[in-house]
Amino acid sequence: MSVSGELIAFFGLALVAILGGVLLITLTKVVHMVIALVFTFLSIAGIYLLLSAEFVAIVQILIYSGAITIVMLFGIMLTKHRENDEPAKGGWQRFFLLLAIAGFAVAVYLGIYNLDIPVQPTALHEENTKQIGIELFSKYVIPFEVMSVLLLVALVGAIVLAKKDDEEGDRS
Amino acid sequence: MMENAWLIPIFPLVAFLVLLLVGGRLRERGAYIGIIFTLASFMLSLLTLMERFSAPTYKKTLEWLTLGGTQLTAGFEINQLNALMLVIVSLVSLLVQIYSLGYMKGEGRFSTFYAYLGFFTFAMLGLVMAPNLVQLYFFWELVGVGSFLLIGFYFYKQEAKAAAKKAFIMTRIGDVGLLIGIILLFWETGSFEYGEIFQAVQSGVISDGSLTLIAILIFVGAVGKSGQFPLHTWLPDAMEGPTPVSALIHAATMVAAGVYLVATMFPLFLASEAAMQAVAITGGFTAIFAASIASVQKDVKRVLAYSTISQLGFMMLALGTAGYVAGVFHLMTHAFFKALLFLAAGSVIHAIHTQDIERMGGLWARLKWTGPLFLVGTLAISGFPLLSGFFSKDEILMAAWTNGNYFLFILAVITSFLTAFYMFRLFFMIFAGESRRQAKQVKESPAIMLLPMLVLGVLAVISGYIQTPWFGTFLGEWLVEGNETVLGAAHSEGPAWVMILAVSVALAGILLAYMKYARTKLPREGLVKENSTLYRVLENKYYMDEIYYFTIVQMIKGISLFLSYMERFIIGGLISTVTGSIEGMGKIGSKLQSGQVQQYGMIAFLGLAVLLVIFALTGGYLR
Amino acid sequence: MNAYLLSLLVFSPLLGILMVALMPKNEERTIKQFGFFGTLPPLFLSFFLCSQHYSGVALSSFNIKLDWIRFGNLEMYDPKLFTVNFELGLDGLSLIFILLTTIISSLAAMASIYIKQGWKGYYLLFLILEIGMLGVFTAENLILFFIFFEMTLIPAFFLIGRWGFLEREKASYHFLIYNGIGSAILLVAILILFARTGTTNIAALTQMMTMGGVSLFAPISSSMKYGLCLAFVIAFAIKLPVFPFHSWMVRVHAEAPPAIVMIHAGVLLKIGAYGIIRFGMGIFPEQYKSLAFGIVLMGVISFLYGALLALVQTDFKLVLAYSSISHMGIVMMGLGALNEAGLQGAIFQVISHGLIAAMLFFLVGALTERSGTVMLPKLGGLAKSMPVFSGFMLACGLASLGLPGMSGFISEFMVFLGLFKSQPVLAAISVIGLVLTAVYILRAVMLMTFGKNDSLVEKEKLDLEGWEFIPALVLLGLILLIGVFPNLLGGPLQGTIEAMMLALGGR
Amino acid sequence: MTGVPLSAYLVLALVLFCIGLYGALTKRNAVIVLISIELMLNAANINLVAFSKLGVTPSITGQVFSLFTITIAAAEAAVGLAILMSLYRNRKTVNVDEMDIMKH
Repeated sequence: MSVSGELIAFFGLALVAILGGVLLITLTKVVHMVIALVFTFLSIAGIYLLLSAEFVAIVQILIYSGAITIVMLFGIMLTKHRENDEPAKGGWQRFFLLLAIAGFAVAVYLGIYNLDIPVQPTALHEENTKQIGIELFSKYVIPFEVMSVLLLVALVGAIVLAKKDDEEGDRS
Repeated sequence: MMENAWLIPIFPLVAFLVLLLVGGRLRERGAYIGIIFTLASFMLSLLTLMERFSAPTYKKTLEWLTLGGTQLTAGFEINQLNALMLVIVSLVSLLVQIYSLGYMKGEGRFSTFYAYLGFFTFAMLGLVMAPNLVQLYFFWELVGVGSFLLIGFYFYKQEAKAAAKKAFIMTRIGDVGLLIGIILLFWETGSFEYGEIFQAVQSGVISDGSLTLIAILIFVGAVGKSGQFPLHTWLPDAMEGPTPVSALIHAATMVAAGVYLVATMFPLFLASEAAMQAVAITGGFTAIFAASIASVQKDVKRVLAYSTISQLGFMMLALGTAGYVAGVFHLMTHAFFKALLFLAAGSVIHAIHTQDIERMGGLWARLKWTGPLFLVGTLAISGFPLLSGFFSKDEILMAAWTNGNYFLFILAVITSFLTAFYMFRLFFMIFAGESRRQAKQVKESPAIMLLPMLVLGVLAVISGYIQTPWFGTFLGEWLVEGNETVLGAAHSEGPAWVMILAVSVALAGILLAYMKYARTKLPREGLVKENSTLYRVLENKYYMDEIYYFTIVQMIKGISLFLSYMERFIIGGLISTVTGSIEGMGKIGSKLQSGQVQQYGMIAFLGLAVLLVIFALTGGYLR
Repeated sequence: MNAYLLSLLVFSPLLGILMVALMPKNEERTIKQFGFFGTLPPLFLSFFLCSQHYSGVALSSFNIKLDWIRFGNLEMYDPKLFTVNFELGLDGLSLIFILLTTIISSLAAMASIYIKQGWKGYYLLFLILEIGMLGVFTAENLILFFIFFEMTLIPAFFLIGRWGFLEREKASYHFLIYNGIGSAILLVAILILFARTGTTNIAALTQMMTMGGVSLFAPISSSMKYGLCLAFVIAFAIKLPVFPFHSWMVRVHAEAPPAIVMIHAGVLLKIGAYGIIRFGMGIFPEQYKSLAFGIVLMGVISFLYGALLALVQTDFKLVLAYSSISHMGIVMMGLGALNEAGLQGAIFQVISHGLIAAMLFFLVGALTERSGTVMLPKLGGLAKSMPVFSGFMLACGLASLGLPGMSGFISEFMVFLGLFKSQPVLAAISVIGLVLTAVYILRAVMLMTFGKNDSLVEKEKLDLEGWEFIPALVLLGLILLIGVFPNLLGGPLQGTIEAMMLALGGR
Repeated sequence: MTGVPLSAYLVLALVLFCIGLYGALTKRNAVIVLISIELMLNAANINLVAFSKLGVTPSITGQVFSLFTITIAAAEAAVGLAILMSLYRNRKTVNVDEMDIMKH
């Protein structure tokens, strides 16, 4: 396999993404962890670009790197934390979990390894956003609407949950 | 008349039901209902018997129970033996009921008593008329219940309660044997009908072994009902019932049912040499065994009870030595004189309110009617010449002699000696000698009691004359008519000295008793010392009750207790182990519920991973 | 009309349920009346069915079949495949059991007058229980049978647990656990059959199994048939119950309210026998035949074991409980005899014991109401203070020990007749039980009624009175009727028995 | 055309998924747990998008679905954080180990 630009880009992005993940696990300060994950999200957006999904890549950057990360940072700031968050789980439990994850990874990898699908030329990159729009508002219009309801529910729910319980506060 | 013979048992049944329903209101008048219905049944039986003399056997059956391809029937049959038994049973029942009018005076549960008597009479008559073995067994057990009710009539007395229970259970043991016998016979012959069974037996379908087994099993039933050794112990205890009951049940009817059964099944027994031997030996042994006990008992009714056992043994002996006629003949005469003796004993007890013969004596002068009647009965049972017992006993001895069974013959002779001895011992102790109580209080029983005794007394004298070596053997000829080949000769011919021997033995017994108890020439303790081992053994009835108690009863109790402990500890423990372990598992499971979401997730994921790995390694279902 | 008669019968207690449910809960008298009247429609309907049968109407004309549940989409092979229909049916055997159910239910509803509290719930559950029982005996397929079977368990559980004596809760849990295990086994067997054959109709299954076990999908191997047959027999043996599985029933008898024990001993236990006949014997005749020895052995052990234990009990209810075990042993013996006499005897014994046990427990209820105890050492001499009661008690005891003229004799006689043909050795061993039965029944009854009366203070009105005569007389009358004219009961059974015998391969 | 093979994307997704899983199951801070879950969702999204281009029948559907997933993830993050805030107000902690009032 000759080294193409696409391959180099993929490896670079993958490396950054995995690195971000590993940092998430290993860093000790909570804020650092979230920041590390921003890199992962960004590089995943890059991966989407490689897969000719421009619109998804943009959404990824907007929602994950932007919205969710910020929300998480707010969450961290609004709560009190011990400076160093080290896992409290016992060694055995962690060992078993690692073993299980390794087993899971190997099992899935075996499945991936055997996968061999011939690459077909696609037209996904041509007017990607338009294609998505057409699909979304024709074929998937009902899920789309349901999704909007879901968002509304989540919005209302989040507000209700996070609202300060005045009466309870008064009583106590 | 014979078509209507089915009414004979129905009458007492109606009496029973009527008394049960309205008896409480009738009180003493209830007795008349019982007597009237029994009288009707007696008249009808008498007419039936008359008609049977000329007419052939009558049989009528209806379908009763369908069992696959087999139809079991119910119905009735009037043959010679049945007709005779019907008259004996209904007559004795009638007399006993009349007698009870006097004897039971003052008893609060008068109507209940007559209801029970009616039920018993119904069952016994039904038993006698049964044309097949199932029906016979049906009534056989009902007779047992009737006797159970009557023995336990004084339900508040502990002894009566125990006696009733014992009577029922001991006879039940015999009944079970009979039941097995009947069932096996059914599978061998395919029928419960007498006629078909006898045909099958004679055609030799059944192997010798099973024939003997069946005959012996049926005989076990007879042993239970007739109080033969070793199931005899209930009979003396049953004397706890009212005395008229003893006269009815333990003299004339129920105990005779066993003999009747063997007589009915006689062709079956004849076909098996071993079974006949068993019958004869059991009978002979019981006869002498019970007679020996009777010689030392002190309760008047117990003496009579053992005497009954002994006499029934005699009948069995007769049947076992092929003396069909002799057995049935003695059954009849015994019914009369033993009923007489019981009623007379009841009259004595009624007069002086004790049953202990050592506290009696000198009553001859006070009881002007009872005394002679008792004497008649005593003479008859002892085999005193020219009374009924003489002829029938003679017939039995003849039968034993002609059958060639000399050992049994000697046994029978000794028993007749003992019979004469203990009966006269009883007689003399009651009536002779000094009066041991204030004689003025002793009053003769009322006429209503004496009348039945009188009737029985007459019968005890004359009933022997229908079958004598001198005036013809009418009974025997009639009984075996049409069945000569099976039932044997109408009369057993034997050497004349047999009769002389029997008479002299009886007289010797009487004489000995006279010497010892009336004249007191011989010391009363002459033969057997009061406190010698033999005496004690006899007085305690060979310790049979104790032996049963300490072996069988205790064993069963032991097993039951053992099992109930097993139930409680082993099975109960097993169950609590199971429930306990399930509960424990639940507790462990609830410990796992730590509330740690991550732990749950980890465990769930572990499971998934294990599944996946296995899946990957084995290749899964699709490969 | 005929087609819906059976459904009407089964669900007719709903009328009573509705009436009771609409009553306010403290109207004791009215609730009791309505509860009793609720049992009357099924009673009259069953009488009507019976009269129809005797006037010559074929019982199968009452069968009903409605589409109900369909699994999968297999019409192309066979439209009947994997469907569960709502089908009720009737034959001689079920007719007899239905009569038993309706009669005993009505009498037990009458005897429930002794219930002291919670009448509304009691009668509601009671009537639901009756629906369940009627359904069990008419269900034509296994799934429906199972549903009705479970429908009997739950009301019975509450009835025992709420209205029983001191240790009622423990007893009801035992009841539930054992019966739950039984029905779990049953369910597994039913589902295996359904999955393998695609049908649960009893008639279809019977035909399929006896004609060589051909099915569309997976042929059932012979060892699997053995397993299924064994599962059915064990599931119902727990219900019956026989020796190793009996301990729950002892508790229930001792702790449940007497009116419920009337139902329980009178009808519920009989489902076990019915199930063995219908499913064990009916569907798997070949396999059943080879299990027969074990079944007889179980029966003999129960018969003797129950009798021996009844001998030493001091609580009259426990005597009756062990006596039930003993009598159910006779049923097993008859079922294992594999001939007409044995089978017919077993069915007779089921009916006869149903009546006798119901009557005995009715009397127990009446006595408990008066004396507050049925402990034998505390009783005695009842014949003096309660002569009529004692008379019934004695009659019933005698019926229970198999006195001729009563129903118990016919059944015992036939069972032993059958058993001596097929298993003479076991039969010979088991006859000891006949004597033991007499011993323990007389012991118990005489301890109560005979002897001196030093326990009960003589009150004015101790004896049975008024309505209490109705259950006692009806039951005693039926016991005597069957005992004297057994063909009344034997008649409707002939068809069923012949069919069974044919399947079992001759007599 | 020699592009990056499908399996490379899948392996990347697998690795990220495993990291997210590990984080979700071991971290004590509830915020990090939530973020780890987001990572897992992202890994799934990579698969969706990768199959939409390199699958057996390439189509835009995969991308559409990844959009749905992102929406759900966003909603989940919002609600999750709201719960966290509420919990924090009541118990003054965001430590997952201490959130065990539902045990037994």
